[in-house]
Amino acid sequence: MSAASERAVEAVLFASAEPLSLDSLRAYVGEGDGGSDIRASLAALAERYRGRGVELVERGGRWHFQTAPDLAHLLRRDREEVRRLSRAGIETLAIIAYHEPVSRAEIEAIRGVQVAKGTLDVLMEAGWVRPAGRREVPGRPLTYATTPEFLSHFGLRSRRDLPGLDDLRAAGLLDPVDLAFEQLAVEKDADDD
Amino acid sequence: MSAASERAVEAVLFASAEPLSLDSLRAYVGEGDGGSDIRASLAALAERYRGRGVELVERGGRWHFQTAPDLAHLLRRDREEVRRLSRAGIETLAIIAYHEPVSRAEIEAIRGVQVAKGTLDVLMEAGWVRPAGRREVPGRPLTYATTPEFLSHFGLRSRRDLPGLDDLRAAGLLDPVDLAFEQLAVEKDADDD
Amino acid sequence: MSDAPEQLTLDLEGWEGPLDLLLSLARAQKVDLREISILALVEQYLRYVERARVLQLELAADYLVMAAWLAYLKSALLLPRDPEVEPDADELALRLQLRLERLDAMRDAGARLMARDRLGRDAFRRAAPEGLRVVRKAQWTADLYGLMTAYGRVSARSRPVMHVVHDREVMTLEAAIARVAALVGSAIDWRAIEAFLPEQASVALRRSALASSFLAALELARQGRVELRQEAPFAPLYLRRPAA
Repeated sequence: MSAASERAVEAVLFASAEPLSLDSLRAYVGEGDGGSDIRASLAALAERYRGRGVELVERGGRWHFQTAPDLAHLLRRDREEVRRLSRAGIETLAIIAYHEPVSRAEIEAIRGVQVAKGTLDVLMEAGWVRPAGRREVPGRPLTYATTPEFLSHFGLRSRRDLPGLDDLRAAGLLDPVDLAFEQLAVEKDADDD
Repeated sequence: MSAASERAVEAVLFASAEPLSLDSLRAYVGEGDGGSDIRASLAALAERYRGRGVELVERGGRWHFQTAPDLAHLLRRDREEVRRLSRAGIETLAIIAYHEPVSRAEIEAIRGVQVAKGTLDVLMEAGWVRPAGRREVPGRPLTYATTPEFLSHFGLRSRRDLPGLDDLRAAGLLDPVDLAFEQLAVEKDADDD
Repeated sequence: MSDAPEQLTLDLEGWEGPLDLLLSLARAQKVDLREISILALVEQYLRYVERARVLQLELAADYLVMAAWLAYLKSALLLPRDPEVEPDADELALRLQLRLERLDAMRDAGARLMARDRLGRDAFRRAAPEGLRVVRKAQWTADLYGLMTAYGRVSARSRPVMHVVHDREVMTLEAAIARVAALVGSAIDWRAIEAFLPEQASVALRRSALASSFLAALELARQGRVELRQEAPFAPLYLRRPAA
């Protein structure tokens, strides 16, 4: 890693209106002294900015600078408040994020109510959810998944950073009821023996 | 000057859409430990960012971050796209190659169609055509000629390598379409007999 | 309707369907959902719906469907287990509990997600980035053959049209009229128009002669100097001297 490469990556990320992937950064900065140069520069910059008023963060394989969250109180004034999601919107978003890709019917099975027409629209309009192909089962239902903007917005490096994901998975709470039920029946039989 | 004030000023300047005056900064960051706090923070930040990919600059009493001017070239990226010349483009190029130096009016007289401004621009952008001085006639029209890149792109050692009219005629490239068509019709009749 | 506090607690507007209501009731039991008493939950729900009915609140159909199903579940749970009935009541209760756990987990996950440091609320991107530009540069291409055909095309289009039809013989209309008039003068019987064409002629000349002779025949017929006969469109065309 060279100081020149670090400066270049810093300038390009500062100037960019969008978070940038390694590939995009390479297209602007050039290969430099080697392919790993940019990765090393990013690591050095993240270290340099740690604890400052501005931080370098990685979100879904893309990097950007943002202000330190603990300074939010200084910056919120006369700024448009982030749009408030309805409860249905929040739950639907959480279900998609923790189960993706997931079909509308699967979302409805978890929530116990129909997904209102506008709910998915709002999430897609916000840029947090996208159609993620059809499932190859009868009816070929469309599935949904989250986007890189979802990770950026909620400050997640990757989906693995979703709060409580590991616990939920370990507890089987991300499995469909049928599967969980069978699992429990097997355990019960084993206990009975 | 406190580290907290420096972080705050850094975040506020970063997140601001416009350069900020001392007063504006004070409105966001607060007075802190004293009026001189912000001024000291700005000085410390300017020092910290000196020589980096991003710089803190003052213009007319207002402060903002900008990417280092010497790295401006990184902020643009060229992407090459292979494109075929349009019919008008290649005809105009052919006329220039066979008749150079030739004015736009002469090209139009030979083509029988107006030459759009964009057509000559494309040929010059491609590097195949250059302005070749003005003709000393009324109106002093600009003339055009081909370039060495033209010769190398088309695999010619010199313009004398261009096939002459006799070569074109022998290759059947000079036959007007209607004559060639009549020829075909007569041959067909002969075949029928 | 006069009992205001009661009505408040029965405000069904706030629930998103029966499962949502059930989960709220379950949470009110203040135990881990895995420890919950389904029987108690069922009773709570039925009591709720019953009170709504007493107060003449309008209940959506799905609340009533759930109530009917829960009433069935309750009786099944209370009655001695019948091995013939599948699925048995414990199984149904367990499934209900699993559904509540899953909805609860997602509700909790959603709340934790919303509480994160969110971009545009807690953290901010640079408001006025210089922006990155992609400059599209065209790499133009063309080949020598294209150049040659283009020049051929232009030359053919613009060259003074020297349509010297040097190798082409034609029979003019005047010549055809003279020829047909002379030949028909000696013809008593119908003769096909082809008989009026020169015999020793090239293909091109015969085509020209046929066209001219046809026009000549029409002109002579108009003048009353020849009679024409044709059985059908495109049938052979016959000519003869007028009868008298």
